[in-house]
Amino acid sequence: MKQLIEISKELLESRKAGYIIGYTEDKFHRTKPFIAHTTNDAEKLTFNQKAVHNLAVYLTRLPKPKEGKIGIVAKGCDIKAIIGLIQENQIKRDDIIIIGMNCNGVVKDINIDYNKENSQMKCSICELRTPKHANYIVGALEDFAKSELTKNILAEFEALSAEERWKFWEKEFEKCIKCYACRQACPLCYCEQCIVEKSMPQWIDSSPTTKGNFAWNIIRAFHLSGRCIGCNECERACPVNIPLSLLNRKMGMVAMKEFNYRHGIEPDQPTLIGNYNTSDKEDFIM
Amino acid sequence: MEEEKFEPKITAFVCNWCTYTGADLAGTSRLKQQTNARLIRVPCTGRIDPVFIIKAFEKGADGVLVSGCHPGDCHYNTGNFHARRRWIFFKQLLDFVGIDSTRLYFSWVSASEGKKWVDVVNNVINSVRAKGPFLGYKNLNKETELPLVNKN
Amino acid sequence: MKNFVITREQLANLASKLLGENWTVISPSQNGSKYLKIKDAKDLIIDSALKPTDISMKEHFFPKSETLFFFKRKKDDYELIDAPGSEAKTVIFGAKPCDASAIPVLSKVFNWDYKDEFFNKRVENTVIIGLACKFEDENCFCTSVGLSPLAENGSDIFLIPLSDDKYFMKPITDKGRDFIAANETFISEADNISEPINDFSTPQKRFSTENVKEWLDKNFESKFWFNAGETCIGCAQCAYVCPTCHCFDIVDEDCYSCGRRVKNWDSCQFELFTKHASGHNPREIQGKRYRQRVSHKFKYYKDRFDELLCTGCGRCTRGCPVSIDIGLILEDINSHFLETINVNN
Amino acid sequence: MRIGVFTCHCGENIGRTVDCPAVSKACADFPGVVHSEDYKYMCSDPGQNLIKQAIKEKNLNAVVVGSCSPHMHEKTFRKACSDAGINPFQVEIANLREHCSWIHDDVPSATLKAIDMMRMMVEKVKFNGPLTPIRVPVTKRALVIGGGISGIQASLDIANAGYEVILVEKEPSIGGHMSQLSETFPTLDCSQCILTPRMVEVYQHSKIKLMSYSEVENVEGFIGNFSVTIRKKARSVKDELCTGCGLCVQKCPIKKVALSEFDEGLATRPAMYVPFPQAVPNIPVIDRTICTYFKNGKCQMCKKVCGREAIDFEQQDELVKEEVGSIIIATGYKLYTIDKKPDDSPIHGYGEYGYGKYKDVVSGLQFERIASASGPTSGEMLRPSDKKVPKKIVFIQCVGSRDEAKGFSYCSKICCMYTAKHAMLYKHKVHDGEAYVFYMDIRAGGKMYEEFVRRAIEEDGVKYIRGRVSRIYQDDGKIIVKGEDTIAGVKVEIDADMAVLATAMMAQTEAPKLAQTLGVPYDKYGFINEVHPKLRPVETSSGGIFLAGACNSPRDIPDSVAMASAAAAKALVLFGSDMLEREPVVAKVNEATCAGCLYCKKVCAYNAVEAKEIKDRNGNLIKVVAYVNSGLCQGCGTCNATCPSKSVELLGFKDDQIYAQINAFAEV
Repeated sequence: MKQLIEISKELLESRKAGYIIGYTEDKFHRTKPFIAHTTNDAEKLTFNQKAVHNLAVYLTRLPKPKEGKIGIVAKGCDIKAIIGLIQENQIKRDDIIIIGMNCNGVVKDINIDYNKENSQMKCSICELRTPKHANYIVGALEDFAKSELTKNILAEFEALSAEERWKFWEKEFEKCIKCYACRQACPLCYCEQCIVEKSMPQWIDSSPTTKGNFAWNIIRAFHLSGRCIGCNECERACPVNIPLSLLNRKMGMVAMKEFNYRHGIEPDQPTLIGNYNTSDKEDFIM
Repeated sequence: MEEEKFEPKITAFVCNWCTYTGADLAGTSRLKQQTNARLIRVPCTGRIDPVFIIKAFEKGADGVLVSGCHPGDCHYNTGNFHARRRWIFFKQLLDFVGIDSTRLYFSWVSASEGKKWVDVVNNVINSVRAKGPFLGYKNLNKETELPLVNKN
Repeated sequence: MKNFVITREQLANLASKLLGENWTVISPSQNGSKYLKIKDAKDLIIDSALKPTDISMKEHFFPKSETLFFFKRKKDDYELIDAPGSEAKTVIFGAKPCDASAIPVLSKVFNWDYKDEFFNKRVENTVIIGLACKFEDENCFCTSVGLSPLAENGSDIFLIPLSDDKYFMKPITDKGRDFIAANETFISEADNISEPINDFSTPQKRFSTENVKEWLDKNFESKFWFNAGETCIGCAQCAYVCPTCHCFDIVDEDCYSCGRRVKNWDSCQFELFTKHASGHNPREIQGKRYRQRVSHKFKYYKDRFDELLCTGCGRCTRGCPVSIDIGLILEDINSHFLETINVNN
Repeated sequence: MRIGVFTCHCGENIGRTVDCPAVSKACADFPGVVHSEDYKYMCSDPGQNLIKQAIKEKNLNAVVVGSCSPHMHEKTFRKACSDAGINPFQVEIANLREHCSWIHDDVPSATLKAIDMMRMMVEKVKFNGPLTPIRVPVTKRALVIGGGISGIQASLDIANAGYEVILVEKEPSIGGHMSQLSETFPTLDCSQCILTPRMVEVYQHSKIKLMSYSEVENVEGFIGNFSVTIRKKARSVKDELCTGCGLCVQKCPIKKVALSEFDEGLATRPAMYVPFPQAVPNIPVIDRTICTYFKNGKCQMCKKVCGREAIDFEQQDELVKEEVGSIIIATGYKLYTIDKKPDDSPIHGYGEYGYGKYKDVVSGLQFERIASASGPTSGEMLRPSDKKVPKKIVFIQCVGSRDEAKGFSYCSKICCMYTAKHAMLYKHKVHDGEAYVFYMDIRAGGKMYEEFVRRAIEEDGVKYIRGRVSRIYQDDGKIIVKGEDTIAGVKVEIDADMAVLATAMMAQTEAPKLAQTLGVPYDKYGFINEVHPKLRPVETSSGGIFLAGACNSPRDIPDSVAMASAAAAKALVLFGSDMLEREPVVAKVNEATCAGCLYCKKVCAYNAVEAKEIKDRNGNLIKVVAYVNSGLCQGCGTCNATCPSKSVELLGFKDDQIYAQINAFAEV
């Protein structure tokens, strides 16, 4: 990680960057997000296969630096979130410095070391191991054990009857405790007032009842339609283990199938929602 | 309660310029239709937010109908194009979570299509009546409902 | 005083008997997610080495959502209707010391200026059978907050595993004694067996809560907080999984003709928690919210109720999506305090 | 909330199938309702008085009327209520007639539905809140784009009414296509003789600011308050100094290089030129692409001979800003490209007609120039190739019109008439000549039009052949026209001296770009759309922007002039009041909660949403939020539905209003 530290030091020393959003390791060898403000902090920066967190979430959460730009350490897949935020006027490309990391896959369960089983599915189909749109590219690409996509969970799930799907989600959503960890962990959930916090009118019941949970999870998935960049942080953050990525991946498929669109690929790409095509399908409209 | 024949409750969100006016035309032409639909007038289908539909189901709708101007006829030029794009996502999302999305209907009815409006409304009412009450959502309500004993 | 012994088998039998008598029987779930109402005694899990469930036991006394009352809309006013409280007799098997001990702590706040009848009713109707703990990971620090794997606080009955699937059964409260008396057929008396605590390692203390509190008393404005809370993304899972966090929000859910007033879990980690109608927010940054969390647990609650609002279960750390470790933060505070001492001398 | 509910029987219309007294009684029990009554005709004066009375006596602050469609009487009841002191937007209508009594037979169920409808409206009105109409000032100046006959007419009408007009023309002179015409149908009076006086009048009019050789660059703002940026192209001549003596034009040595646009390429013009003798303004332009000074710094002849030192080689394009309240689009048409398929256009051209290949195959406008006294042949009928008098001439109609495959599906409307005119003009000048016309149908609707065509056939002996021409080719100096007479059912072949193609009218190439700048819709051909083809033919969907002439669809002179006057009248209506009043049903942003994702901006069809910077008192940027310009907002609410945080809401259809309706619908 020498290179990462050197670059970060230089950026902080020259005040090109006010701070750098990166990863560090604590004394229990947990890899966790870390904000480096000083060159001493920079010494603590690291990157490894447990650097699963999508740090783009901090771009809209942290106060802007007094001086200099925001430096951010990012995997290729995380950069999609950064580009997405640019597409949605949340940040300007010129206000950030992206230190892109060549990525050799990250873990699913952060408490266990990386192995074939404990790896994110997105990694086995990753096209961005070498990041795009980065100011720097750090680290070396190495072969890594990919989890086999033995089965297409999405397809399997859709094979179920509507009845069975309803039962499935009823059971899952019943668990939801409305802690909103999914929202807070999501780099694209940057609203200053989430619709569930709007009480006049209360479109979505704030009570964690199954009904309110249905509304919350459906509308959240809808608001992320054509916007989710598939980092899976929502699912990882969920304390009651609701398989949220199923919903988001389904919406991602729709965006791909119907509109051949993926969010966060190019900064100047017109967003999916907010634009239209006169030939959008309407076979479902009477 | 169970004895009496089931009459579906239908909420219809319609745009002011095409469908609402088309429904007016159905009226002036005295075209008869069933009484189950309740219209909510909005300026444009572009104004219709999927949370309306979710909320309607929560509040006991057995079916929801959304209707507006034909593509290209939108009084506001593009409102219905943006709406249509949202619906493509929303309908498939409901399907995915197992909400019977066949209880959610979409149609284009212009100001001149009074007849079409009547047919659409009757179709929706008939097919929802055939499906029966939307138990899926109604059961969710039990959690938060006033215990029946004190209901009346 | 009398002591008792019960076998694993008898525990199961006891459970199924209670189920037969329409008791609500609760035990940690197979998948370790939460304390679950079981329908069948075979789902009963008694295991000292069990990792603390993802969510604490508190939801069975202080549910995530609870109707306070219903109301019916009249032409010019509302008619209020009491919500049916839970009368069910309840027993919880295999409660971790760090879960059981949270209940008396919570009772303090729920019986402070206002007596929360919902909470009290549930406590009154519930027999908590605690179980000595053999689990330890880097997130645990029960010993640092005055508890231990053998802490009996909050339990009505406490189980300590003996060899060959037997459990040393220790009545703690009168409720516990009555429960044992009512179910003695499953339990054999065991006079003067010495408590087999020897094979329980006690994790070493990581910090002194006295030091922590003293530091907190003086360092409200310390910039320490802004680093401590800097990477917190303000998801409140810590508060929601915590056995002692008890903030709640009260909302009215209105239908046209009737509605209800509901009490829902809430958390000081949300920006909205302290946001004024004016838009002003006294805790405008996450650091201040995180300070609130720590201070409430180790200072305010201590000041008001002479209790710590933490049982060292380590859930908040285990579940934190950005791995913020409250244990480490308390260690830091502790050492900061020691530094200041050294400076002073 | 003190709500009054009024149920109208509409005579028998509602009363027959809805038990109005029962409805009225049920409404009386709704929370918030303090007054409920029913009456035979609520819209009648006594009915309205009932409402006013109740408002005063019961001191109501909101009203729900169960009656006919809001499209019928919403305004009536709003007015009545505001007369009685209630904000007109605290009034809601339940459509008990069109949406209930008229479409149902069964009284009990219709009555239940009526009660539901009333309940939903009572709930809605609780959240309406008072709104005040938006008042915007009107800038009483007009911009007219295009200096053809339409633009000239519109400008004169508005100016003569006493209001300032800015007339923008992209060519060096106004006059447009009409100035190129020889005579005009059906009267055969000389086009320039009737046009040039108008052109001069424009030039001399104290209220008209003429900007020739200029183009509209950008348009901002909204009805009553447009701010327009106009590019004044560099003429290389100081117009304030030039007297139009024309010496520079005479002396310009570069005479034969450029083809004259005005003469449709049948003649040449100098590098320093005025399009035609009667040009207005009569100020020359230097064609910098061919002027030797601009090419290699030599010559400067014009500068030497100009006594007024008006020549300015350094002159640059200049951007002029103008504030106007109304805009009239009169950009006219251009001619269909006959010979080839223009890039990315749907038309395929008629290569087989040999246009561009054979000099003696000419377009309609080219023939106008040949026939024109001011034309290259000074009005003598001479064919371009060898300047001989054509003895046999063939006119072909519908070249590009009514032909989906090779041109446009629409009819260009004027070709039947101008072809008849061409044939006549030819016969009048070449008495022994033969004129043939190939046509599909004769479409001569219009005053004296049919008679005109008959005159061509009967008096001037023009031979009309019903059928299409398949091919034109040259054979020793002859133009051979192969076609078919579909009436006689025989193939025909004419060895003519000349062929004239009645080419279709099409939209100006830049029309779509201009339409986008103005934010008005246009059709697939590039013609700018009217709001309603019958009832609002000169208005665009953007308030304050009107249409005149062929920019909207093919039109002849009388139609264009009429339309221009109509558009002028629309603009004058606007100028009739100092303030504009608009319904306050517009979107409003909650800046406190807006996160500035600007999806609302993306979905707005009216460019009504802008990004707005919020700064602290030291001027540091706090955040960027959306801002809705209520002058531009038309109130569709698409932004409201798109906004994930509901930080922008449509007044009159706010979320809480709709929520209340949904909440109330499912009862009983």
